[in-house]
Amino acid sequence: MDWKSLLLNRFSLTVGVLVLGAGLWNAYVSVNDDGRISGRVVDQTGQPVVGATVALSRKTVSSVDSVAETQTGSSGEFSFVDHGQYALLLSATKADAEAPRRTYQLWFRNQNLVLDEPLVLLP
Amino acid sequence: MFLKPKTKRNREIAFIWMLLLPALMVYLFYRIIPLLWNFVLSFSFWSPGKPFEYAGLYHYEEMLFYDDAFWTALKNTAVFMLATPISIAIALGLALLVDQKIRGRSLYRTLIFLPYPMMVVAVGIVWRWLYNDSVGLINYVLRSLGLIDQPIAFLESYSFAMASVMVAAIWQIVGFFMIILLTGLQNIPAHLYEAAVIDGARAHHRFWRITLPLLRPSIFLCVILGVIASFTSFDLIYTMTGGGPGLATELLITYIYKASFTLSRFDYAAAVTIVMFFLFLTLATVANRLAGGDAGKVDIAD
Amino acid sequence: MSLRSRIFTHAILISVCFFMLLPIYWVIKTSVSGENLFVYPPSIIPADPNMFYYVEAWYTVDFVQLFSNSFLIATLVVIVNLVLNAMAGYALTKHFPGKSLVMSFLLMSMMIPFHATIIPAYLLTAELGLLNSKLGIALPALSHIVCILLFKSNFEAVPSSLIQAARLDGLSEWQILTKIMIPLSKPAVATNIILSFIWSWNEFLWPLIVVRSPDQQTMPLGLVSFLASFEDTTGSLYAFCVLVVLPSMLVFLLAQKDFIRGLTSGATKG
Amino acid sequence: MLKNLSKWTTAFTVSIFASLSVAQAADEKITVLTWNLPVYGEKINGWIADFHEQHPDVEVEWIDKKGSEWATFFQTQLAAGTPPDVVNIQGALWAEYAANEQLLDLGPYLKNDPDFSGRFVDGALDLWTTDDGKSYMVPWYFNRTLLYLNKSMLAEAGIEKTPATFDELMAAADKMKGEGKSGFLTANFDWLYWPLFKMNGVDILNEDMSKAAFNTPEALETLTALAEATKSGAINNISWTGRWVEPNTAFASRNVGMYMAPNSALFWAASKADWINDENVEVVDAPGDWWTPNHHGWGVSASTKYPDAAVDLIKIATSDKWQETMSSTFSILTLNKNVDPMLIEKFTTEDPLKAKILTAAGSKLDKITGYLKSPVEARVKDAFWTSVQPALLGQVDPQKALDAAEAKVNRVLTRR
Repeated sequence: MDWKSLLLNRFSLTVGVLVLGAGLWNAYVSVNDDGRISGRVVDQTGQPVVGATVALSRKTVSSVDSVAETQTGSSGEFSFVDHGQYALLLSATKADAEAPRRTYQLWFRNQNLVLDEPLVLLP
Repeated sequence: MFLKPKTKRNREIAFIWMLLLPALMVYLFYRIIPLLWNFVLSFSFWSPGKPFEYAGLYHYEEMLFYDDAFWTALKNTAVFMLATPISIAIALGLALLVDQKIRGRSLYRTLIFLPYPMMVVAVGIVWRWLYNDSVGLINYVLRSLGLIDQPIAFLESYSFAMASVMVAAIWQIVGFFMIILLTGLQNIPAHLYEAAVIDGARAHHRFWRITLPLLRPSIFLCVILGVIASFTSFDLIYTMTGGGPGLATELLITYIYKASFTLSRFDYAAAVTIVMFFLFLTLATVANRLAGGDAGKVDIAD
Repeated sequence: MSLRSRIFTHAILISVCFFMLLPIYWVIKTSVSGENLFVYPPSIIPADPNMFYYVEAWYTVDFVQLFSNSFLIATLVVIVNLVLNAMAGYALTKHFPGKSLVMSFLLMSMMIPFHATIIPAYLLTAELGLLNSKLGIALPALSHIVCILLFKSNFEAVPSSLIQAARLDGLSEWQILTKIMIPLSKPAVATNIILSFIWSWNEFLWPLIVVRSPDQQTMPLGLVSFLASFEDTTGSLYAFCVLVVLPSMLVFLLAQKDFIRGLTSGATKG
Repeated sequence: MLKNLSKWTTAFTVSIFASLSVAQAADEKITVLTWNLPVYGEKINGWIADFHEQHPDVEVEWIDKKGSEWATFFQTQLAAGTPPDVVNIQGALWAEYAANEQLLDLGPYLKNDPDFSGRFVDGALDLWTTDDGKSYMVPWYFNRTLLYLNKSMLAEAGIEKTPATFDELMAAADKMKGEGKSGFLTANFDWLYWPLFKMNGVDILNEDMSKAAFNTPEALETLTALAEATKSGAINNISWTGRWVEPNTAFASRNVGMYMAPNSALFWAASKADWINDENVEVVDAPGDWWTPNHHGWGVSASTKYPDAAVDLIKIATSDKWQETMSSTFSILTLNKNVDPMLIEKFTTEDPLKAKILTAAGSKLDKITGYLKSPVEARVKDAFWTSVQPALLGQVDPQKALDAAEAKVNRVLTRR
């Protein structure tokens, strides 16, 4: 058996493809796993809300644990770093207004996330 | 002149034992010694952390005269073992089909074998859910075909539980048997058939006179593997029904497990083990006789 | 073969394959859709399939640890099985005093249900100091009698003229085994690899007893602890089922050509 | 040749041993065994950290086993003489280990540390106290059966009054049955169905637990009524066949009028079905207020080398700090005086149904039934249930089933 057939048989090929895939995936993950979340909070009319409390929590088997909280800035923006989750819940409140809890599922732990749609506060 | 061949022969014998010993050690440690332990235990009173105490035939009497659960388990085991001949019959049919020169036969072989490598615990989880009465696929299909009005709780019903478990067991092993039998089929020399055709033998004659007798070793291998599989079916019963409802799917092996670990009657379980061992041994001896006497010849390539 | 019987054959085989694949399909479907308990009628094609159940399964258990434990154990089992079974199989092709005793010893061992011997087996393993170790998990599976018999018959099929010639060339018995017998018994080797891998990979009760610390857990134990946290109602359980089953499937699919062809070509050497 | 072979074999063996055997445990180590809580790892690591502050030199090993395999593991460890030092045991299983002198009497520790013994709700410790006054376990978390009513089904059937007797319960169940609907459902593992018998005055065993006491005319009536109701569909037959998922799912599907089950079962169902809330579900005690526990406690193995350290770990596990975490993680009662009221308080606004359920679960602690502090509890249960289950499902005549069960149970009680 020469090196060519040793290298090109289906066992080595399968293992090779798997290892390569895992390597690429891990490379991608290590670039994108700073755990940054950024988004905005707006009111019903679409105006940014300043000073709303945004809560980041996670769902466990039997309860919802809160992970972190932050306040929105001058243009309604907020961000979290290093959230450490692979599935998370975001909700926002200000006074009586509340944005319904939204679930985000991620591909890997601590994945960066930019919210496409702002959280909308409803009275 | 006289001594030399003798030492040579001795050396050869020593070499043979060297080759055998490692494997035999595994069986000694993990089969025979535990069996002896069970044997001693079956005549004692014992529970973890306690000293042995002589019990005479207490446990055997219990088993024979007082314990109907044992007899139910024995009967269920006999029923469950029918799964082996059923699977062999189905596998033989399939083997005959995929032995023909048809397009895609290797794909068929692969697909039919595919369930065998699956983990039994996972198989149990999946089948339990397929059988579910409210959302299970099987009930859904039967209901949409109009075969039944009311959903059937297969695994919770006295009439269906055993059959349902057997279907899952057969599903898993039939592909494996098929491959073994296929091997046997392909090793039957073609000239035997040719001669039979010339003699004017019909297809079913050829099957009964040539195929089946020559397949005997392969079939015997299936039987042995079937018996072993019916031991490992512990996992299947355990995850699918846990022996229930009532004792409807309680097998000897699950009963031994339950007596040991749920009821902490290790001594009694040991007695059941010993009885089960001798039953299977007898069964194997009989099967071996039927297969032609030399179990050592059993193999895939003969 | 006539067209009609050909169609008939295909029809049967296709329906059998359908039946074989249906449960497998169902697991995969659920693992990507998660629909399970409260959905009736069940949908045949997953609505809104996604891979997030796999993400959850991956993080709920230490998948890499479980996988590498199981894999190391299976590798050990396969290698030792090949060595021990080939050796024992070769020994059994020879005539020696006590052979029939050994044969009945082996056949008897096959009749002893392992589940009934857990406690003494455990105590023995404890004596050896191998509890909670991969070797301890592997030990009872280090040889399979069926595979010994398989090697025996494969070896017996090797033409004796070949062995005579080798002896004349001055090859020792050991060299005959390693250089002639084993290379000529590829089917037995392939079968042994597949069977011992599958059996080791799927073993459940023995690791459950022997393993204490989480870092020695194997895949089936992971599956059971998964069941403990989720019961059988979530997509991630089925996703984990797929992950658990995949490796042994992969091993089979890769080796199946050798396995099936290997098995079938056994006798042509006789 | 031989030499070669043996050399080769030795080398091989040595190398696999070296690479794969794990060095045996460190000198000072205690092992904790939990029951079915693989998800609680983070918190348990928290205890271990707290424990290390007191005992920096003692290592802690945590093991978790699924409920169905817990006993298998524990018994094997007992047989090998290496039981985990600190064990979490469900239900009445502890009685067997206590009778075999495999558990440590925690009495002296409780006596010496008023803070330890004083942190539990009154009567909580009695759950694990034997007749001779020994305390083998302390509470970790507590569940008990309650009756949950599906309000809309009750209203539909025109039932206004909560059933207060067995007959009313059966009558109500009968009224609610219908196409795909059933009136009553119970969880059945352990003795969870026993309140049904107890509300008719039936006991499992006599006072000194030496004989079966259940073969009475009342028991026959109860059993016959249950079997008939099961046949007619008034009682969902999952009651007698289901384990955990099945009955919970059945109630969650909103087709069951009344459900008798431990509170954790309802919370589990509620997590799967949104309709289960204060508006749609009422919670009451079963007729006669009888309930059966499904509770967990902590004990220490008698053979432990470090009893003091083991007890210290239990003190941490049952401390206010960690029981607060426990109760809020699983919405469960801990039988800790300070923690339980806080949990209920928290739920009063957040989830009124949970608050109501937990309040009910923590009350009437003396109305316990179906809880045998007997070393042969598991065997009695098995003997009774395997005979009676077929009768409930209409396979066997009820009187015959009771006779068979009585004979079997009495044999269990007299044999060694």
